[in-house]
Amino acid sequence: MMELAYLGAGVLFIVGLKGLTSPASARRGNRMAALGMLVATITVVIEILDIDAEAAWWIVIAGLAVGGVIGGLLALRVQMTDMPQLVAAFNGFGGGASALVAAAAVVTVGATMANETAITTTLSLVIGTITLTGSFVAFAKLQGLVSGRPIAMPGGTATNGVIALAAVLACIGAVATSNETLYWLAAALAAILGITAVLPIGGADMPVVISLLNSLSGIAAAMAGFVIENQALIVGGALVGAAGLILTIEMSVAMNRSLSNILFSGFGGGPIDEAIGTRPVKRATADDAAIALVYANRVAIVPGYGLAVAQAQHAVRDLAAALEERDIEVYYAIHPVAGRMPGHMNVLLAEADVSYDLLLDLDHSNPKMSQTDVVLVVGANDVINPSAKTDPNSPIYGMPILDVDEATTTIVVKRSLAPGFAGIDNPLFYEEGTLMYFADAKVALEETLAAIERL
Amino acid sequence: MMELAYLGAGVLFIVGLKGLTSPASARRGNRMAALGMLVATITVVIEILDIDAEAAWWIVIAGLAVGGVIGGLLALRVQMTDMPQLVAAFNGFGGGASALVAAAAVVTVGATMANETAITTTLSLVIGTITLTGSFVAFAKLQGLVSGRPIAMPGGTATNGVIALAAVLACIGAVATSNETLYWLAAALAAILGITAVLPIGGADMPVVISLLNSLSGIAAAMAGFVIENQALIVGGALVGAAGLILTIEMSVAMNRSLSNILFSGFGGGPIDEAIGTRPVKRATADDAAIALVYANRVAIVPGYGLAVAQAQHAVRDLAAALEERDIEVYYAIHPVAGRMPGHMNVLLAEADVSYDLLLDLDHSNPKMSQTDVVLVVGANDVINPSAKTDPNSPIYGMPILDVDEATTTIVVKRSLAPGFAGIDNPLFYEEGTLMYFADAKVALEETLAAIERL
Amino acid sequence: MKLGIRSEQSDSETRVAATPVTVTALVDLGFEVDIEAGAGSVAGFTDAAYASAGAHVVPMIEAARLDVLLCIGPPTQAAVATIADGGVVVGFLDPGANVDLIADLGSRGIRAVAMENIPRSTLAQSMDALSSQATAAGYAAVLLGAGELPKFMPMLVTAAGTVPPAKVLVLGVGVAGLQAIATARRLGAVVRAYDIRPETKEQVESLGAKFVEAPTQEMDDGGYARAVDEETAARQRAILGDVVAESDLVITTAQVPGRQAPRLIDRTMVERMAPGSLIIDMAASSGGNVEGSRPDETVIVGGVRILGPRDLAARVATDASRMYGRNLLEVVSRMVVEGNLVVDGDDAVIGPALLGTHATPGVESPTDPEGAA
Amino acid sequence: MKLGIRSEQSDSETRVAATPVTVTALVDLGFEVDIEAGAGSVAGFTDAAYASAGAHVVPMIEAARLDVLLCIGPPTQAAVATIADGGVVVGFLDPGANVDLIADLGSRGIRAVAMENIPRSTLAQSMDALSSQATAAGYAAVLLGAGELPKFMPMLVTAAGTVPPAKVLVLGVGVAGLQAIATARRLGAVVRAYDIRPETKEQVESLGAKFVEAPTQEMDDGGYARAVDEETAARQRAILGDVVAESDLVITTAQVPGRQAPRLIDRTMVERMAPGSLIIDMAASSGGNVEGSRPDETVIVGGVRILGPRDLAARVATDASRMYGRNLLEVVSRMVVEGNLVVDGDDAVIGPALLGTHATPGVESPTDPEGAA
Amino acid sequence: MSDAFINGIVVFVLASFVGFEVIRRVPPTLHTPLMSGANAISGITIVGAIFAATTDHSWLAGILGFLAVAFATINVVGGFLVTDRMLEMFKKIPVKRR
Amino acid sequence: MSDAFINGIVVFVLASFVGFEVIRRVPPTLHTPLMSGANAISGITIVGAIFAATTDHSWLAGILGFLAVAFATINVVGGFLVTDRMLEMFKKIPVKRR
Ligand SMILES: NC(=O)c1ccc[n+]([C@@H]2O[C@H](COP(=O)([O-])OP(=O)(O)OC[C@H]3O[C@@H](n4cnc5c(N)ncnc54)[C@H](OP(=O)(O)O)[C@@H]3O)[C@@H](O)[C@H]2O)c1
Ligand SMILES: NC(=O)c1ccc[n+]([C@@H]2O[C@H](COP(=O)([O-])OP(=O)(O)OC[C@H]3O[C@@H](n4cnc5c(N)ncnc54)[C@H](OP(=O)(O)O)[C@@H]3O)[C@@H](O)[C@H]2O)c1
Ligand SMILES: NC(=O)c1ccc[n+]([C@@H]2O[C@H](COP(=O)([O-])OP(=O)(O)OC[C@H]3O[C@@H](n4cnc5c(N)ncnc54)[C@H](O)[C@@H]3O)[C@@H](O)[C@H]2O)c1
Ligand SMILES: NC(=O)c1ccc[n+]([C@@H]2O[C@H](COP(=O)([O-])OP(=O)(O)OC[C@H]3O[C@@H](n4cnc5c(N)ncnc54)[C@H](O)[C@@H]3O)[C@@H](O)[C@H]2O)c1
Repeated sequence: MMELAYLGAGVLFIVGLKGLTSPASARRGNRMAALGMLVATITVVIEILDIDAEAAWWIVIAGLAVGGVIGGLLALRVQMTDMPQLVAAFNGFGGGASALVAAAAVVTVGATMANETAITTTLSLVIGTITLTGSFVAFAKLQGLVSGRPIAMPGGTATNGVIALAAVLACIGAVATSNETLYWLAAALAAILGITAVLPIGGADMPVVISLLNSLSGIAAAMAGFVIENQALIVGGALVGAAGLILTIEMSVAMNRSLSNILFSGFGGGPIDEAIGTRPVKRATADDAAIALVYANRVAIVPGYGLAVAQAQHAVRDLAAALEERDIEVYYAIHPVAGRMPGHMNVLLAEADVSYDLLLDLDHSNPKMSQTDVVLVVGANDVINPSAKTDPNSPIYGMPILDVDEATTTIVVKRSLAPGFAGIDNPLFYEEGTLMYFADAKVALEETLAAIERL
Repeated sequence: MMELAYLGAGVLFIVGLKGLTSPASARRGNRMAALGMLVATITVVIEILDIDAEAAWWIVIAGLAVGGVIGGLLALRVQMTDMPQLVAAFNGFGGGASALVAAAAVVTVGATMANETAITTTLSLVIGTITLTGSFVAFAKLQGLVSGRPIAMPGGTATNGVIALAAVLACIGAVATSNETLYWLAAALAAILGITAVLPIGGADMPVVISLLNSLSGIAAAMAGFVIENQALIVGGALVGAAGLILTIEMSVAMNRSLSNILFSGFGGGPIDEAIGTRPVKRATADDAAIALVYANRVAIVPGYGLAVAQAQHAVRDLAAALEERDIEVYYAIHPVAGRMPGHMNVLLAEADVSYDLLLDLDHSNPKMSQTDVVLVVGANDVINPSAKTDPNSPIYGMPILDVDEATTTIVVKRSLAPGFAGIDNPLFYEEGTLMYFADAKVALEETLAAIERL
Repeated sequence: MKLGIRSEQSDSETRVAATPVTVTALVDLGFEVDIEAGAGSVAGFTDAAYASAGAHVVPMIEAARLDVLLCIGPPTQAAVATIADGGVVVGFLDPGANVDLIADLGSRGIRAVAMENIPRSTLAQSMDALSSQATAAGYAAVLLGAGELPKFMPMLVTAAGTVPPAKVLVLGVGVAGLQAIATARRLGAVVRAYDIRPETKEQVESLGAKFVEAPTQEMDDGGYARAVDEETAARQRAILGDVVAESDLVITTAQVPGRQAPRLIDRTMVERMAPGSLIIDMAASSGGNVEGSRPDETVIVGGVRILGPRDLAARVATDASRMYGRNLLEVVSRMVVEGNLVVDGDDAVIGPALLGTHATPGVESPTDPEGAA
Repeated sequence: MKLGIRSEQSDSETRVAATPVTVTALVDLGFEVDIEAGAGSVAGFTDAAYASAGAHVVPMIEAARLDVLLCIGPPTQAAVATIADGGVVVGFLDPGANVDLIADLGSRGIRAVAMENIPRSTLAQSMDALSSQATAAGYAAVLLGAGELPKFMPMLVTAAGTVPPAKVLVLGVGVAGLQAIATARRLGAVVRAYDIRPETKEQVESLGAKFVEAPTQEMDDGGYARAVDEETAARQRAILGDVVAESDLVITTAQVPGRQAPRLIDRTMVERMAPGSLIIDMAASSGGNVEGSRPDETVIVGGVRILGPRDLAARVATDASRMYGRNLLEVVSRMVVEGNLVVDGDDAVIGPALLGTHATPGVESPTDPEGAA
Repeated sequence: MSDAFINGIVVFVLASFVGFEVIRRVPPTLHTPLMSGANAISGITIVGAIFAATTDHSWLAGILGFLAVAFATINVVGGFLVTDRMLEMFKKIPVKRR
Repeated sequence: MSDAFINGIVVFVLASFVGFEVIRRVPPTLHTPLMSGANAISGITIVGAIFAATTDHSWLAGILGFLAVAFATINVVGGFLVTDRMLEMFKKIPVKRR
């Protein structure tokens, strides 16, 4: 019957994980998975209830207490912005635990294991160890303990290849000879590999790496499941292994990178931000824009010449309609000189049948900006350039602008960081609350709409 | 190692089933599943190779030969239009096979079975039998051997409830007492239930019923797997059981019906067709329209007054753009008196920025109709009414119309079968090649676009 | 068979009853076509074009020559003279106002087909010249109004301030009214409209304009509006008053067949409008929808200009002629049976339009003396 | 400080240099505002409105009374007389054509701010009256053209045949040209356009129109077009010839500052157009883009009418006045420092527009004798 | 409960999850082929049928076994073939967006 | 190979399929919480750790066991908590279309 309890835990993991894939159910999903974990833990405790060694009990209790307190404190104390590295650290502990389970098996029954068990033990040990060290390097990079920039390894990928090969040989040896030392050698090589494989990867790519390591820690857990012949571990581990892999691939797709490119090319400059010109900007994808818009209460659309060039008037109207259907207030903030002729935006938006009531000119839109959650700038540039207010040397100093920086988030859709009519750079693009969505305006709006419909 | 071969078969089933969910991979998917079946069959043959009873061998060979020939002939000979009933029949055979496996177990080891095996045996027997009889009733209805109209049962749902209850009691008895007769009683009741449950359901709803019976036959197979302790059956059976259930629900959603409504309300008139007024029409959903459009090479859009009323000009443009992106030729066929004023369609389509080049008047569009795959009629009625050509008594006799019936498929979007300006019925709606999509034009076009993007 | 088109060019008339395209079709039908020189000049159709379409371009059509005369307005004495006895004349004949003319034609055995009496049935749509010319008139009314209005029609947000959109009100939503709504909407104005027939609400909204919720009542069997009793009219004016007052441009098109046009706007309503505003009363010549409007004149009341243009369709002479010519062509085609002219008083379309035979349907037309031209 | 607006109403001038809204703002700036009775009547602004905005409505402004005179065109003798010595006049002064006037003003110490010389910089956009009036003119040109054209602008599929859309060609895609394109597109015409400056291609396309691929060349530093050598001009005409020939309506707006307007269409090109077509030459008064065009006259060449309207902006008097009044208000505001009138020749915006001080920038304006009004 | 039985349950549950997850948003035109293909897969009971036909050698079991094998084979062979025929029409693959 | 091992493989394969199928088209904002939640699930190795800590009573195994339990617990407790915190922001549920 214990097995059925474990199965129940596995089902809760599956349902929980599924819940985590959609905003509406994510929190519930996480809690269901946690419940599954509780079920599994209670079950194992019941299973070992009949063990008489009191020392063993104290070890378990101490482990639970120490781990619980540390994990709990870390989780509750950490700043929102530091969460990614914390996840990395937790992941390292998980991988470490699986490696330790395997190590304990080596220590106790290492010499007598059946071949198949020896294989899974080695896999658990090695994969768990890679996860452990790799995750902590990722943690160190994100936390700033190690430079976020890619750190070139002497010999590069080749060195890692050699280490990996050596580890594989040690594993084969361990399985074949049941020699304990070879197990430890394999573990040591794995530890090094974890470090050397992650160090050359840039900080910006760390989330993808952590996701991959997460998948590995799942596999390690599944292997540990084979070692102790427990299906909860196999189910949970395999689940995370597979889901983590898919997630990793999705994340690299979202960054427009291939996974191998991320892992083996030492890319990715500063943490999170990515530089196009000399200064870093925050980039956004259609999905980022979609999430930001859908969770807003009030959205301002700022059209500019780029909207006209892209002939995106119908696309912008469709996007606005989709937001309005979701009870989000949308208005258009029309700058007096947006475009290239007086009334340029009007003629386009009238063509798209946007109601006049939604068109606010400068005097009416600026007071609303600070109560606006998201400003979606579509191919405008000069008319939202804050240097008109702040830089007396700017050629546009003194021109009234739309104060989009007063809104919570500004998403700017344009194809590049190229300047507009006035030929000057726009400091807004580099500001904290600004997301740059580099694409043709029509394409970007259509893709954002598609992403919204997908949510 | 046999188990791993079965696992391989299971994996092929999974991958094959996944392939079947998308047009591009469906055929490959089906073939992979068939390969899985081959793997499983070869494996079982290898497993029993060491059996020495020659008679048993002949039984197997005879069974395979007879079944293969019958199944093959039926599958290859049947008319495209008769396929649904054939699937029903095949499904019945599958369910029957599972029931027979269980029956064989009852005959041979019935008295000595462990409780758990007894339960699964009963389930396999009963569910398999329901599938068998239910499927053949469905077959008979679709084939016209029995009337497609709902056949009311004396006592209705209540009768079925009583039979079901009796079957359950017989099952419990069988498990509890291991009395062979009770097994056969349960089977007999199940056979009756299969008939009485399906008879009251209308022909139009048969596809949903067959899908549900398909799900049941999967469960029966899985139960049979428990009986003979074979994981290939459990995997394959459970897979089909679950997938079939989801599919059943999807199908009822696509019909805008709830499953329970279909099963328990005796709805659904003639086969496939559904009547709104007195005469039957073929209904289409957004997904049907999407598939038809996406697989076309040339599409004509015929706008009418309903497009104007729904203010669907932007939606139609967006839909056309999505088709053009897929290299489908789209043109608009504008009837001289479409709408309620001269040029009514022009003003709307100009607002939506539809290029004038795509607007063909009567003289230019009619010659193209016969080379057009799909005509999408959006809120037009009188201007496509063939009685203007065929019925000298019609008030519109003599008015030139758009010959949309010359195209392969015509999809008409309007809210109901209500007449247009001229106040007369439109025979086109009841024609063979016409699909009626009942909805507000704007809603329908938007949903069709969404369905296209999903494909 | 001989068919002729005279030049009807005048200050207000710029159209022509046939275009080179319809002439070609008429020739194909078997007609010998005479057209007076310069007949299409203002509408943009040259004599050369007519000639190469197969017409004889003549300085003046000879007397008593024609089997068929196509015209726009009622024919003059001179024009009638060109028709042979027993011939046919087709055009807007305004029979109510031209009793003498009709009698004269009748006395000479000339059959008169009045385009305004062609039924508005589905079948006859291609011959419905009232509709085709009302289309042109509705369009022209808005262009006239927008040109005269000292304001922009669309909204413009500019560095020199925001220009608000013009408010346009269309009263009477028949063919002309609908076209006026569509045209004003194209120009970016905020358009409201009203008609007494309830089904026009949906039609107005189908053009993206707003319907003014004043009283409506069902139409007569012919699909035309009925006259309104005084109480309803008063309620109408009460509700319309406020809407008129805040409009920049008002275009009225309301007509009730065979009666005076309904009075929709009275002087006090006009006086509530802002100076500089504009009213175009398309019904001015049939009594006027607006108090004080006069046909073809501009009346100024408290800074508000009231225009009463006639012949608005003539402002888009080329396309109006194309459509009218096409209408006439369809009518004439219907009267040609196997190369002979047959004016059938029983015909569902021609019958009702045939003057003088209303009471005596079925008068067989004397067979045409000449064969195919 | 005293500021005045005279009535400049004439047959062709319907605008006014201030609106009730700008008068209120001027009063708030500290001006005592005089306005002549009836100054805004044609533009739709009543004397009563001005009065309640805080202006003194006077029959005629007294002589030598004003510190600031706001005008549209160059002031007449009588107008100049109303300005006190050392005062300021702001308006389109056309300095090139009014050397005597400028000298006269200078002799009386009156500072003249020419609106046409306000720089076209980003900063000065709200004072850019050339742009605001060109916007109005471009819009009015299309309405004039559409009203005069005997054809429909949009395409219409009707029971009386399909009406094809009008083909419109816009030559010169500055502010007026862009607005013309937008307006013609709104009406449903098929629009093509051409300008010598290469960046206009994108702008034309951003309005949904087609760019005609004739030769382009880079502009001068001020963002204006440069004159074109004869070889280029010939190539231009060769390519444009075909496009012009098939157009129903051609609107030309090409200007080169300080020079004759470029000749884009010659007589042979006009002759290739279909009779009934129309050309509106918005550059007629500065030499004309079209051979044979004459300011404010209609010239007919082979059935093609060539119009050379001046003062097109005055056709939308209300909104043109609103925008122009707003431009003037912004200029005047810039000259008011702490309640005093300060005409700063060094100012980036006012400086270049201040006549007579170009060569001697930095001339300190004599401090205004009067305090805040 | 026997280990094999419990294992069976685990496998059953997991396979059901796979079945649930694999089917999502199927275009309606594929409903019938999908149903038909899934139906053919449920013919996996052929493995059970062959077992049933061979494990016991009684006369009754023989008949039941023969029928079971024949039925299952009809389902398998007919099912996959007919599905394949239905799917012949899906030859053109729609151009994916961008 | 032992039955248990083979069963393990079957379960592993099926669970992997579930994992692959469950994750499809996740909005990017959920990438981090999902990763974090999945990571917490991989802490299931806590079950193994408890076994490891209790099956053998050697000194070395004890230390390894303790560490394993502690590590796994950190992963489990911290992982679920931090995920929950991240997800606090998803409170408003978008109105679904029609
Ligand atoms: N309204 C008037 O009357 C008038 C007249 C003349 C001049 N101006 C001047 O024009 C400017 C107007 O400001 P604005 O903010 O509207 O325009 P802007 O400052 O010129 O910026 C337009 C931006 O749109 C982007 N863009 C161009 N094509 C695009 C496409 N297909 N998709 C997405 N983005 C595209 C460009 O960036 P990428 O290249 O990176 O995409 C560009 O930076 C002002 O400086 C104003 O003074 C106005
Ligand atoms: N063009 C002209 O100048 C003119 C002038 C006057 C009269 N007419 C006459 O008007 C008719 C025009 O033909 P037509 O085919 O364009 O129109 P129609 O025959 O009047 O049919 C329009 C159809 O649109 C449907 N509809 C209405 N609202 C809709 C919505 N929101 N969404 C979807 N469908 C909607 C209606 O069916 P449901 O109610 O079932 O949705 C109706 O049957 C002709 O009979 C013509 O003679 C034309
Ligand atoms: N069968 C067809 O295909 C076809 C073709 C063209 C027109 N028609 C129909 O013919 C009818 C008349 O069209 P028309 O343009 O010649 O009309 P019209 O010129 O006779 O009248 C114009 C409009 O004025 C309205 N009106 C009359 N009295 C009014 C009042 N007191 N207040 C407000 N509005 C008032 C009428 O309802 C009408 O819409 C319409 O119903 C039209 O749909 C039918
Ligand atoms: N900075 C600003 O915000 C701002 C504001 C308004 C205008 N402007 C710019 O000022 C410039 C002038 O605008 P404008 O409307 O006053 O121009 P304009 O009236 O001087 O000339 C009209 C157009 O004619 C064109 N042209 C001249 N010679 C030509 C030839 N041979 N063939 C074809 N076209 C010819 C010019 O390129 C110009 O576009 C434009 O570049 C405009 O963008 C800038």
